[in-house]
Amino acid sequence: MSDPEAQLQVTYAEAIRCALQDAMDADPAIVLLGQDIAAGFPFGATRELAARYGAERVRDTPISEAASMGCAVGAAMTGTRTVVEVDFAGFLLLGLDQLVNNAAKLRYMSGGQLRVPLLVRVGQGPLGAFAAQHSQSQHAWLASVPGLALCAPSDPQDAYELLRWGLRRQDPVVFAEDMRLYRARGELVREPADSAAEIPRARVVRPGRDASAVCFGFGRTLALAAAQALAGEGVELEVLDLRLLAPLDGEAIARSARHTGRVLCLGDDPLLGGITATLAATVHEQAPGARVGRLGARHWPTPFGSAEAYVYPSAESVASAVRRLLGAPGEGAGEEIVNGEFRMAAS
Amino acid sequence: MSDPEAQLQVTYAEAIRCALQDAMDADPAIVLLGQDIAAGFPFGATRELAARYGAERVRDTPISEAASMGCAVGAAMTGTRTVVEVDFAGFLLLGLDQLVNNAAKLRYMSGGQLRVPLLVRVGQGPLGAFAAQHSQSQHAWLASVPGLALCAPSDPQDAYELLRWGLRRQDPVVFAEDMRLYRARGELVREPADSAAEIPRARVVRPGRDASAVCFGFGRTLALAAAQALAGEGVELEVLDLRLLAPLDGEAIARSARHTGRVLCLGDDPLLGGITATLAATVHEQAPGARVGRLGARHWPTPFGSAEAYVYPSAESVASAVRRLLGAPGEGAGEEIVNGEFRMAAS
Amino acid sequence: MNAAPIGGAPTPAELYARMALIRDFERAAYRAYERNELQGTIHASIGQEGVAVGVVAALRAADKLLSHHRGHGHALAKGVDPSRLMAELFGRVDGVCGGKGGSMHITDVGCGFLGSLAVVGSSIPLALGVALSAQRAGEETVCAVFFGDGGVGQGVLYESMNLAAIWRLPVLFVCENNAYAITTPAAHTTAGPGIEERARAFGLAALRVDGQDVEQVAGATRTLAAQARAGQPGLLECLTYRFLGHSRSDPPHGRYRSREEVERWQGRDPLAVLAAQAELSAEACAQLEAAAQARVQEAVEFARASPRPDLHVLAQDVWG
Amino acid sequence: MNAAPIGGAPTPAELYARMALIRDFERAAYRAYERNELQGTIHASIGQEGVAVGVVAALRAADKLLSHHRGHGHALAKGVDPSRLMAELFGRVDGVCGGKGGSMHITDVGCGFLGSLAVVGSSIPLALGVALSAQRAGEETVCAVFFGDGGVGQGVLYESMNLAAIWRLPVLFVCENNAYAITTPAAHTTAGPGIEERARAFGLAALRVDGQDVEQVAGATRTLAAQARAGQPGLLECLTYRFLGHSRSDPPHGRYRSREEVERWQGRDPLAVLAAQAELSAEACAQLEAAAQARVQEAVEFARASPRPDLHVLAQDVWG
Ligand SMILES: Cc1ncc(C[n+]2csc(CCOP(=O)(O)OP(=O)(O)O)c2C)c(N)n1
Ligand SMILES: Cc1ncc(C[n+]2csc(CCOP(=O)(O)OP(=O)(O)O)c2C)c(N)n1
Ligand SMILES: [Mg+2]
Ligand SMILES: [Mg+2]
Repeated sequence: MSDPEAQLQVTYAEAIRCALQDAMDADPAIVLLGQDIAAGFPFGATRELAARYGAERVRDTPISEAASMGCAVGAAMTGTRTVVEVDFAGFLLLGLDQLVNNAAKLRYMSGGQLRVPLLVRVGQGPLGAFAAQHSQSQHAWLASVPGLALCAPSDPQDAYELLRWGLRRQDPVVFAEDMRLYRARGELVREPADSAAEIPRARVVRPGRDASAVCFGFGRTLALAAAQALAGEGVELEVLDLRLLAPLDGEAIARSARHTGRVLCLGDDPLLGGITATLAATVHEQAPGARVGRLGARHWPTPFGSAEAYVYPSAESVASAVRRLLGAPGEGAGEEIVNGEFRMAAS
Repeated sequence: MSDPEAQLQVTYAEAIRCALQDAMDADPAIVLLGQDIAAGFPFGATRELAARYGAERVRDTPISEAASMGCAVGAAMTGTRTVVEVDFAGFLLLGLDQLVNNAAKLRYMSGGQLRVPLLVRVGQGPLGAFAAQHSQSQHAWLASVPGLALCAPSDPQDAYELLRWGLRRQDPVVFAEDMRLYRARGELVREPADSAAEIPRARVVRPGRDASAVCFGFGRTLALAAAQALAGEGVELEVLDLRLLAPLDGEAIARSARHTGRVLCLGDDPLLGGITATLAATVHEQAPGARVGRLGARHWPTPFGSAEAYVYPSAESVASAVRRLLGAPGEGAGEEIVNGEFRMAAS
Repeated sequence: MNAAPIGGAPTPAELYARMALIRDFERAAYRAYERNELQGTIHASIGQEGVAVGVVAALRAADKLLSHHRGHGHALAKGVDPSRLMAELFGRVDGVCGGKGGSMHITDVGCGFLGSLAVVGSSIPLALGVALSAQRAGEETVCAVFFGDGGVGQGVLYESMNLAAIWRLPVLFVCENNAYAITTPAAHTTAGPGIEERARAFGLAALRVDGQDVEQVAGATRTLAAQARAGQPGLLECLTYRFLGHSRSDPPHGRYRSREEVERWQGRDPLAVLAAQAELSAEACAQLEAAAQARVQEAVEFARASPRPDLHVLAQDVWG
Repeated sequence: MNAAPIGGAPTPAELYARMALIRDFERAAYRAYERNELQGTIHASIGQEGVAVGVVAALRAADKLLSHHRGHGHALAKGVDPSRLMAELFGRVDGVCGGKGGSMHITDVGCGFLGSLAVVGSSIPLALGVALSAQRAGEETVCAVFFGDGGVGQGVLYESMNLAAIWRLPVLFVCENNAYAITTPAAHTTAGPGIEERARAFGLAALRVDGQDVEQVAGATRTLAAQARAGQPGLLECLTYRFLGHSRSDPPHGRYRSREEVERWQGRDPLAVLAAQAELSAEACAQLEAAAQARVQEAVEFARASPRPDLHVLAQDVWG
């Protein structure tokens, strides 16, 4: 694509905007719904799109999450490919009946007559001192809903590619944007609109031989930082970026697990009921004998202020967790993990 | 308690009614909210309570799940212990913002000033040909919410005891009623109102040496039926009834796993993101070396009619899963599992 | 209240025939239920046929419909094939949804019946999107969505009225007020001057009609549908009554309604009301009823003969 | 519109002092924010002080309050200690919530400020339950809940109005209509004759007042609170304006409001309006403002001096 912006340093939020723009140029059936999206508030992911496509395609809604989501479902099932923006995970709950009971099930219940090409962009994780109602991750919740695909992009290029994929899919996609990444910068190559439609696979974003970090979203940033620190200690951490959580690329997880024999499953929801449990079970089932650890959120509502750092994993806690996985089986608790909660299966 | 009903055969629904009645007799601050609860529609769990306590304490609501749940939260935080009835899991989504963003978080966010003694009774699982919107299980979802306790009673006595416990707790409880059990009968001993308030522990409801079934709700019925069938083959299956999923009794799981070395984790939500993943991870983390299997729901919306039997585990599929766990590690796929989805970690 | 005759539209005999078809279809489904040929639950619309038939009679074939748990009548009125509808209730592979949806989840895209859904209020906002697609495509179609007096309790209804009004969407909200939500009288759960007045407060055009009078329903629908096509969405409240219990688990008359009340309403049977109004002879009516019964009998046999979906069919429509 | 004098209630000087306290508190918080002493975000209520102070002035000490994301003013008006409120904004352990709630989640049970919550509309139904507890206890207290014109988009508001009306709950719904939800004009998202009319359609008593006139707000509140105590819940719509941007991430005047519009409203500053109406001298006003500034300065120092909650405190209030 001979677009001037064809290759440049952009933020995650800008990459999302680029993907929306390229998709909207390619597909006039795409309509965006959300609050203050014409102004691009608060993260800029829709900035300038209203000027470019008009109020007919970039539609500011009232603060009516349920009706907006339901409207998007009805539009999607009648030929209007709809993108709904929900700024924070907590607000998604207001549209969840529409998403789970309708969008995810209509194709199945109608015996395939209805398809619902709806894509829901929703912020996940903490943003930095927004406290409990604005800080939560719902990855396991959403992945467990039959009928939904769940994307969890980890950098600008990944966000662009997954969003373009999601906007070619005929069934509903939840696009989980990690709020800690909105300002993260990276190269962006804008792909032609006619790219393949196969389900994107997980990617090894850093090869390693000693242990694997299975991650997604902001977890990739943490894992790469930890890998760098560990490299200084002679430890080669492989970083597997899942990209999608539903469907889950179990083969890629098993491949990396067999290669390193030590796997850290990294997530942002609590260990009880959270996505790290599914990742760990997948390793145990598909790569028997690997030693597996889970690092996720503390089982707390997110406190206000810098205290939120206790709840979610950090690069330090990822590195510590990997060291624990590398320790001799019998070995004591090892170094304490302050950011997030860690458990290990000392097989 | 010298109540004439002190010990008799009752259904699960009647046991719930007995617990509500004994709790309401003991605690005048308890109020019930729900649709058609005065008439006891549809499962009879509140039948006769309106006649006994009046419309002030047994309050029929409009079909307004969000406002009803919010009303219950506000009442609970100001001294009215509130019980909300939500007949089917699918409807809970309409009240989820209130349950997750408010009820579960208010104590924490207020620094302990507010307590929310709210108990939400919600039907889970399939009921028999009610199709996708009325048939789903949300155990992992609900267990993963910090601030909520999650009960999943398995028979009339258990329902009675857990409900009495939940109605003494100062924080929110989700009481997950397995709809397949409403008509199940069992003995009921009504305990005195002043019973202990400690968190109920898991129970070994059938001892065994060869394998363990870690289960809850209707899963206990399936596991006991499978245990009986397996006993005929000389296999002694231990059945551990978890009773609560949040908090989770990891010690009891580890104890049974160490004892038998073979563990089937049984649930009703999909293997991707579902509760069986957390149960399996718990076994791997706390009882290294055990062989672990997961039997949960197929990753489908629930089809209408008898076809729903393909989605959820049955006594047969539990027995088959246990046989697979007992097979030699190398051994091939073994017998096919039709009801539900099964995966095994052949450690 | 507008009771204009529906010139150009179906004749009284045709309206009677459609109501008779719904009546007999519901009866047959109930009987199949009692014979355990049907699983789960069903919600019959006997007594409310005038609403379904009246609304659809005033709409165009290209217009779209959405409905709720009590949707068989709406589907039949819109033209869903009775045999394939019955097969769906039976959970058979020749059902409109391949037997995967069942009584509470009926869809037949081919005839513009986009779906009946089981979560009260949940189908309402879908109408906005259906209307938005039509508006964008420059089509002149209206999307009508049926819900009950119980649906009036759901906040999403008001969010949806508001959105329809600000976006000038061609939506017709049809409140089928049969006075009860299961056992709960609407009067006990609905504050203020009424549903019609609520709709006006959200910028909709609104009318209240006698739902037992199919021609009155059709007339009011025509008025509101014309406004909706012009960008002024509306709400039609139809006062009606269900002659049977809420569902199989509710005794035919229920404990919450007096025999007098039920009998008073049965005296306002929409078929009888039309026959009297349009002076249809007893013979004519009997013939139309016999034709309906024959069609329904054929539907039941079709359903019985159809197999249940197999594992292969059931595994479809999830991924890929 | 009811502008009865508020005899027996706070004097104009007292009202002025309270508004001045809120004004300076918000300014100080903003400054602390710009110095990076505050984390996350804050929503200042500068320009809207008349609503918070007017409503609370007409309520009783035992009455309860609930609020939303823009709640500092409501908390201060209800009597929350400025030092402990500022410490909460600073995320310190001496904050009203131990530093765990922050600006958008303020609770001070001791003075009847039951909580400001961050999910738009979400605090509204809590008022029903608070009122239900009071009703059951035979107390005569009212629960007032503040929300914005944006909150009017949430269906739960209408569900809540309806429930309050059918259960005759002592609730006062206070819509603080500052004409914008972030960048979105209320006029673009609200269909029909208006919020006051919507409330009536749900069986509430309703009044609309000039929110820049604290005495008018107090008078209307007294009228509606009295009815609420008698079992007739009501809604008060206050027309007001925020003088600053929506939050830290929104420039002081925003791009979506014209300078003229902002300046026109700044000309209706609630402090100036009261001073003129009540003929408060410039000296008197200056003194009251100086006192407020001193109190706020003390609050900032208190907040700065307080430590952050440690791991032990943070782990509390989850289980047990
Ligand atoms: C959100 C939700 N809550 C509760 C139910 C259970 N339920 C099924 S039908 C019904 C009553 C509906 O009454 P109404 O809307 O008046 O329709 P009618 O049955 O009278 O035709 C209820 C409460 C549901 N299906 N969805
Ligand atoms: C359910 C929900 N959706 C969106 C948001 C994001 N948000 C925060 S404040 C706000 C605007 C609220 O406007 P209004 O109710 O008028 O209050 P104001 O900010 O004008 O005081 C929005 C959309 C939210 N907090 N909750
Ligand atoms: Mg009804
Ligand atoms: Mg506003």
